[in-house]
Amino acid sequence: MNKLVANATAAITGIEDNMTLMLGGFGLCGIPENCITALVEAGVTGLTCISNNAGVDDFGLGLLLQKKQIRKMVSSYVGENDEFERQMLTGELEVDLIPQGSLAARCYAGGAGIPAFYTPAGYGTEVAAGKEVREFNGKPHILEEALAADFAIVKAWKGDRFGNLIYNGPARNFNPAMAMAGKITIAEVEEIVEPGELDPNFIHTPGVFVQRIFQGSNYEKRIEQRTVRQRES
Amino acid sequence: MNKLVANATAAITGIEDNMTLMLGGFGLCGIPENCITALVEAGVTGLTCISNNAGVDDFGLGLLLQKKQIRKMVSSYVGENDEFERQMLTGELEVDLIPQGSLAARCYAGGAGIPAFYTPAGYGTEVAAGKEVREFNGKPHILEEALAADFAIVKAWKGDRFGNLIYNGPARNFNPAMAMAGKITIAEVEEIVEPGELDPNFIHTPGVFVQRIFQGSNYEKRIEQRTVRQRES
Amino acid sequence: MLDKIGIAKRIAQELRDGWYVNLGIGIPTLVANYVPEGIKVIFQSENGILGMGPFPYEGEEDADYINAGKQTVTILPGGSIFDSVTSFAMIRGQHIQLTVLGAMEVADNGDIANWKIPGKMVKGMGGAMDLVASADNIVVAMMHTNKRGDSKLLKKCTLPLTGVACVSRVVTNLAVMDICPDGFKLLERAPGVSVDEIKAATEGRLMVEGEIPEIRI
Amino acid sequence: MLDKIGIAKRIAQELRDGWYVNLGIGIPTLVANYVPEGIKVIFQSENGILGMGPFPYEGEEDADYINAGKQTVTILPGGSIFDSVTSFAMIRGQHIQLTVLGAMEVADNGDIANWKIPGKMVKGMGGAMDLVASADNIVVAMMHTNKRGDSKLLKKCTLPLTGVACVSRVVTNLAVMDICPDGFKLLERAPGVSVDEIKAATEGRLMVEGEIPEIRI
Repeated sequence: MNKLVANATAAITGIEDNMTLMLGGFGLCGIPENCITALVEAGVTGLTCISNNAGVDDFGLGLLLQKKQIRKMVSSYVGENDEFERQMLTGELEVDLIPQGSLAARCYAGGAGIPAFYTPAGYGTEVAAGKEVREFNGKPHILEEALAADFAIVKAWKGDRFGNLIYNGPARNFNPAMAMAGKITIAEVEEIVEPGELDPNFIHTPGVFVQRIFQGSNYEKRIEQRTVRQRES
Repeated sequence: MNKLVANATAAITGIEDNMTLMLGGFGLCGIPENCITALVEAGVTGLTCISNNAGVDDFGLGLLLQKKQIRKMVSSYVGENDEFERQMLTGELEVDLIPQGSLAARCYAGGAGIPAFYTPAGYGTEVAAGKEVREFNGKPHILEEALAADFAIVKAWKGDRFGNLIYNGPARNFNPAMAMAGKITIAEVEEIVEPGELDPNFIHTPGVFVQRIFQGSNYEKRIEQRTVRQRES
Repeated sequence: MLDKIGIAKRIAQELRDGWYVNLGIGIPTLVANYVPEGIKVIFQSENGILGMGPFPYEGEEDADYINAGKQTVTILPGGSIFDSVTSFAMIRGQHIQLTVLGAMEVADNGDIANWKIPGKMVKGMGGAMDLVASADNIVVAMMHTNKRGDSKLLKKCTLPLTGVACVSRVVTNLAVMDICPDGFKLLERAPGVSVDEIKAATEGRLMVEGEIPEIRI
Repeated sequence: MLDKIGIAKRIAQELRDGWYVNLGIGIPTLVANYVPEGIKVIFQSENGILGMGPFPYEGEEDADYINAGKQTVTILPGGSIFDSVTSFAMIRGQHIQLTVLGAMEVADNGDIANWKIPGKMVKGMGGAMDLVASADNIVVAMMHTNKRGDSKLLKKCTLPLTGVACVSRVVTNLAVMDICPDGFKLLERAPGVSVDEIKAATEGRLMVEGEIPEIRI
């Protein structure tokens, strides 16, 4: 039982053209920086990327967009990215927009063996087009199906070679649900620790969901909106 | 913002005859001992209790069964209880048996605003009677609906007056899902700590799900199957 | 007439002690600055925070600690962090007592449009559709009219909807209105604004009953 | 003929390095004692444990640390604790590579009955229905016949079903069999047991092809 691999290049072995990937993160927070770089280097194309956002022009998934490696984005919000806008308007890039809560729940459902569920989100909007509508407790809901991915790529704070993960702060976001949903799940972490160092009672992602893990390097952790207050003196 | 109440008697205020309760725990592990005792003292009857198990004759929910306070049990496994068996065979007690995973997921769904979901569990068995069957990915699933409760009563290890909770070991079990699903959720804890003492990054049940909390006392924490090994000497 | 801060201050009067509150981007974010004295509310950020605090002191920013607007933030004592699934379980499960968000249009039946303008770059709905579909108590913060002076309070939304019959109350630069079976019900008018001015700026049905008090902020 | 320990030892040969394994109550629990040398498997207990270890030393029992059989247990380094929802997400989501459980009856199409006997006190299905409905790889540990000598490997189950067409392999005191489109396929026979004895004890369709080796444990 050793899921440890050397680096991002080793971790992404088997990711091929036209596959579907899930990538954790919210904005630029909690994104698998090392694996994104390795995917750029590997040059795989035609990817479908399920990710809440699409990065910015020169960071995060924006790096894959620049190289036109992404055929389709499945996201809830894709602003802050000119190249994205350009490719979408020219039709080079297909975009499937999903309400954020439904996106999270559909990833989770994919990992949890729940093929479909009803949610009120999106009822009466274009999101409901073509979807079954059913009333529960007098309120209309729409049927949403689970999402699946060939590979899920998540970023955690610490992890061990059994694949157990903990996340730091809101960098957790979509990572735990996506970790559950990948046929193969790759975790990059800031620090690899020995099995037993993580308290079993406080593990965010149990190792069963993770197939490969490595310690990343050179995390930039870019901040999109640096907002601060002044110290009262 | 102060959800702290004095004790179990104060915590169960408003629980009336014929209400539906969810009670956390697996076997006798992680059950709300103090609140069960208070319910016995309060003498409320006609209760529907959603709980994975039904206690033993003289502990846990068995105490409520002895006093005939329970009209219906919704559980996955109800062995180890002679009084339960007697009441069930005479028809005094109604029993709804639900696969354990579906029970957990239905409680969670109730708390998460998911009115219904599809699961493969129980397809082709009597559990599926009267339920919609639908194929997803070539496999039949049945539609299960969310469970709701007037009150959820959970047992945690530590908590603060904002209602944040952490559990100890597998005493966690059904407690987090049920905490989400109560119209009013009562948490009894072994230790009340100050807000901020629990690391925000490692809270099992965020306070938003809890309306009342108190520090319990005299926990017996009975063990059903004391299994040990001998030290090699 | 209220400015953006005035709108935020008026909405802050809706807050009640012990409430969990989700504030959208824009004017709603400002509401956090005007919580009434003696009241404690807990702010939720849908990327996974309860107990969101102020911006960090300069030099203490942490890239892992951002809010749903991608701004660096802090967590208050008693706060908690959770994943996106749990965050929207809170929202969908109606555990949040107040949701404040902006809108491009609101219809007099409570429909809201705030995510998409046909022909323009669509950035996505983010968490807005989940919020409006589930929240019990939705207050919209918006300007009463657009830059051309056209009403944004309509009989029927012209833009693609975010949610249906979901808005409880609207606070604009001109007025406070509830959504009722018969349309917008005028509750309060902005200082110096007449009922006739509000009528003129409202395309949807507007019910005016009795004396309409001025907003006090 | 195998005894219960023999059945457990044979099933232990199914284990592969790195597998996550859920063991039911009874004979399946014994499998944990015979994990082959050089192989590391992680045991899941559906009440919320990965990395379940041996029973605690006397005096170190902790009421909060029990397994699905309500026995006091320990957690190994690298293990983790989670709630019931997550536990069954693992099971339903097919993250567990091997499930071993007991049965009252198995049919030659893979149906299994192991939770209810009409007329007797029904204790409930616990997690068995979730396990059998989702697991890819289900090995059943059971006696080939009941106390009266009647076969428990049937054309069709007579008891209420736990799951439909789900069993992969059956290991009994007499034989190892796979479930195939044409029924039970005999793979191995217990030491000292003839193919004819197995045929006589099997009511369901039994396929016997070529030489049938003896079980080695």
